[in-house]
Amino acid sequence: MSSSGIVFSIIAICAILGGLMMITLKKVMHMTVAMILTYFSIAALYVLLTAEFVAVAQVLVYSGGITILMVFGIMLTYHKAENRDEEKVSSFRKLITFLSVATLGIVSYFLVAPVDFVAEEIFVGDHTKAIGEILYTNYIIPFELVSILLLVALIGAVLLAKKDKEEANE
Amino acid sequence: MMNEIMTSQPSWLNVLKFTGLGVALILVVILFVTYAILAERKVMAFMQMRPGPNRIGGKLGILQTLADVLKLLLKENITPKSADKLLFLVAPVIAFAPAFMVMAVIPFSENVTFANLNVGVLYYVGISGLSIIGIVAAGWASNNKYSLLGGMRAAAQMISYEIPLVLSLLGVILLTGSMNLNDIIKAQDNVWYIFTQPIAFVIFFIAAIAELNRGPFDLVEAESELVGGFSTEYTGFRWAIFMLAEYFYLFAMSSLITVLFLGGWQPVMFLGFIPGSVWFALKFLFVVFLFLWIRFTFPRIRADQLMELGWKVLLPLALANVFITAIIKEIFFR
Amino acid sequence: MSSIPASSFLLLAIILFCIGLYGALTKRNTVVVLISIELMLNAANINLVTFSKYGLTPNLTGHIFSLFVMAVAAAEAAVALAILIALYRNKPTILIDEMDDLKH
Amino acid sequence: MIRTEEMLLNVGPQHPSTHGVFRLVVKMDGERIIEATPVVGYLHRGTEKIAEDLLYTQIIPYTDRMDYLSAMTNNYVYCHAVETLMGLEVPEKAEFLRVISMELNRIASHLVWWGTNLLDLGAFTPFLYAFREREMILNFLNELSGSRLNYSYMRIGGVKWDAPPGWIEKVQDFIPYMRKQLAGYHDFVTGNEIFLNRVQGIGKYTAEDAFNFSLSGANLRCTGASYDVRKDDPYSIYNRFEFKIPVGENGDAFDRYMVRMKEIEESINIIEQACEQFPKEGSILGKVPKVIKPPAGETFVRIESPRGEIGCYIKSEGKTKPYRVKFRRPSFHNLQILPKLLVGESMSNLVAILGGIDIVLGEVDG
Repeated sequence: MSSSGIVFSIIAICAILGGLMMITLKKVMHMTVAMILTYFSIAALYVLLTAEFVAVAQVLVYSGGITILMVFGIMLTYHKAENRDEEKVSSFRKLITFLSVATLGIVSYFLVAPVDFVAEEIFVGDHTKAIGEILYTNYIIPFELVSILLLVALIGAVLLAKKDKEEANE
Repeated sequence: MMNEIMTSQPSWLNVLKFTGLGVALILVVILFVTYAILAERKVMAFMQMRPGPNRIGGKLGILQTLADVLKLLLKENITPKSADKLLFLVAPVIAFAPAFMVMAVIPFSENVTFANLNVGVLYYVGISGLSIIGIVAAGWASNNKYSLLGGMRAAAQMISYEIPLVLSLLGVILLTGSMNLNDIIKAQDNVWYIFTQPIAFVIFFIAAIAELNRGPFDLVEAESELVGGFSTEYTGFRWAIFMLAEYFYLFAMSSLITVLFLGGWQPVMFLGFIPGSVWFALKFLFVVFLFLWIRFTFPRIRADQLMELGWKVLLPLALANVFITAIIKEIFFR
Repeated sequence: MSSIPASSFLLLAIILFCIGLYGALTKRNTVVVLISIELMLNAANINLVTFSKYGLTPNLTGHIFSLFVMAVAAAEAAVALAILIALYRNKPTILIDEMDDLKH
Repeated sequence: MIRTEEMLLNVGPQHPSTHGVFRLVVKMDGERIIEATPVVGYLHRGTEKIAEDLLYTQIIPYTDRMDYLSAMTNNYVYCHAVETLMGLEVPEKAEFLRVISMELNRIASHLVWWGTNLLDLGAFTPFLYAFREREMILNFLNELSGSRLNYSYMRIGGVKWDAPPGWIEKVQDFIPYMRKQLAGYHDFVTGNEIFLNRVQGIGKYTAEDAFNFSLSGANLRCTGASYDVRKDDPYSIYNRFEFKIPVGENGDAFDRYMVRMKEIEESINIIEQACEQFPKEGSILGKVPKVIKPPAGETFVRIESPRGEIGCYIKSEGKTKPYRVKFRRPSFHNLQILPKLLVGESMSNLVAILGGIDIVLGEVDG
């Protein structure tokens, strides 16, 4: 096994471990911390796929995102018995869900297993620059649309979360 | 270096080589941290007209920090009874690990760069944001109300300051046309970015102080308000790890400012015969001194004012800076 | 580099996607459900990036699409959290199956 | 604002910013304070009760320990009360020494307040600057009374010691130095943008509120009400000196800060005049009987301490021990407005407001 193979195995194990911990742990805070492992492993995976910019963007977006989720987890569940939510989901439902998800996984495995493309050096040089150039030429319209989407989401989120008038008067 | 690891065959020699380099860097940084703490105390003492540490290691207190570290190592590691034990243990690690990871991309001289990433700047910003998770986790896991408030403040502060920080960098990146830190230094051959991007420098510096959680933005610890903030319940070496992370970031952030705005290892004109690493060290120490100076001069800002400053002043300024830089570059430097 | 087969990346993506799906279906805490959905999107991203290096016509489009996915995920999370706050104000719960009232 | 769970936070009795063992139970929603309840009494020593079982002269050291930052004024108010009760005449020289020492003490007290208040606001350095000047004043008072903090310098009918040779000259030399340093303080702190943001508009109340809560000292004068016992009900020899009563306008923490800073200036003016007029000759103790036994009756006197109007009530039944001693302790009264000020403020403002009120726990708890 080459060194990249070893690195891949470690990363994959970390990612899966984080995911499994996310499902099994009880407290929201623990889950979010477990997810850091997964998100970070995925970023490492991108580096392995020579997608440094995507990897860094992943870390940048999710380090902020996780922090926010943590804050929400604390704000909305602090002091409450967090494992209350586990009891109510019946183990039957869990089993059914697990079986169907597992089936999906196995089916897709057989779809994916024969895939055997060869990795090619898609671009020699500065990936980041190339991504920027493509974004501003071929994909300029989707790019602008995404920025509008983000702006709309921002405004919408602010409006939704804003204090109600009567509540402010209270 | 990154690609070297990827392509090289796995061998014990390689493992040794890379581990050795990592250990060497960590030793250099720890040496810096030891003396940064001493320097901080000495500078503070000088500004406050007192002698400062002067008992251990002669009149200058050269061994003071070592003694302090020894003391912290010998102290009991107390875990509060109602704390979340696992997260309480893990949080210092989450806070510390990124502090060391960011060192990898910083070019300390012409030849010494550990990873010549083409997204160096973004790498730094992204990774350093991870530390906040450790701080929030520590605040929550301590099960102390002051810690919790400190952790929440950390999250709010990070969100308000990350954005102006990144946006102020855009001006520099625009002028360089690269996010590679080595390229950024090379682009400052003639004139440093502090002169061509003064607004970006000011925004970056303010946001950097907030990012470092140092005075006047040390709301996360705010000992007069929140006792010790997120680290209230931490003792002994776990607390030391948090402090270590803080000073690692001081090192990294000062290096980054040196690289981005002060020309890194580029010499001042006519003085090219002095090696680049010396220039880097000089500029770097100046930036560290600035951080210390500001810390001892200003009172602490209030949490809501801090966010107001971040969102209402720094963010629009940073956006305007990007806009103006883009226009100027388009017109004059095409 | 080429020693890792493309299928191993895809397999990892499948596993993560399944974990995310399972979490989204069984968890009741809205914050956790959100995390699970993000995990599924991430799994899709792995595929996109993988195929931009492997495949018949490898190019940077995969990178670009994964960036778009991230932006959309961020927007989604922001709106979801805002809705969560709005709901929480009416009814102090973050359990997703207790939020089934159309009107408070 | 999301209605998250309210949090009950005990600020103190061990907290860096409560200036002693003061406890504040605050109910918080996030960082916003919904309700604040001060809990006092951790430092209660029963001074007034103890005084009932002591000879009149023995009570003086107990008054030092009340407001330990300005022991001179405490000494004075007690001695003044006994003197009024007995109708004693105090020699001029003693009065001059009393005024100089009290005003020096006022400056020292305000310097401690200045340093600690800024320490609360997160500025560490001013604290050490303030203590440099305070150290000099403490040295003066040490030379005068033999003690640095709990002076017990005043005696019924006069003072304990005469000024040592050259002492008045040393104090006179100190005056220009202190003026220079004060200007430096203003350069260093008062114009600082962050500082202004932290204190302007914080903890605001009107003169009416202040009167209703019976606030006094800088806490009252910051609202614009000009009331100072030294002017309005002159005691000792204050009517011989020219000084102004600084007042504020808005009644916020910044005005309290400015009023105190200006008071330091006025104290310097008083000391300057007192040193010039200082009589070279004369006794320092009036004609005091060997056994102090005030005639039956009661009296109440009040003076201006650094923290406000400090009063002393004594009821005598003609014995060697008082029947009842009661102090009106300004810190205790000033503290009463705190719960009203804190509602709706953040944790950061809590320390700014508490620091701005300038309480001394020894005095609050008696």
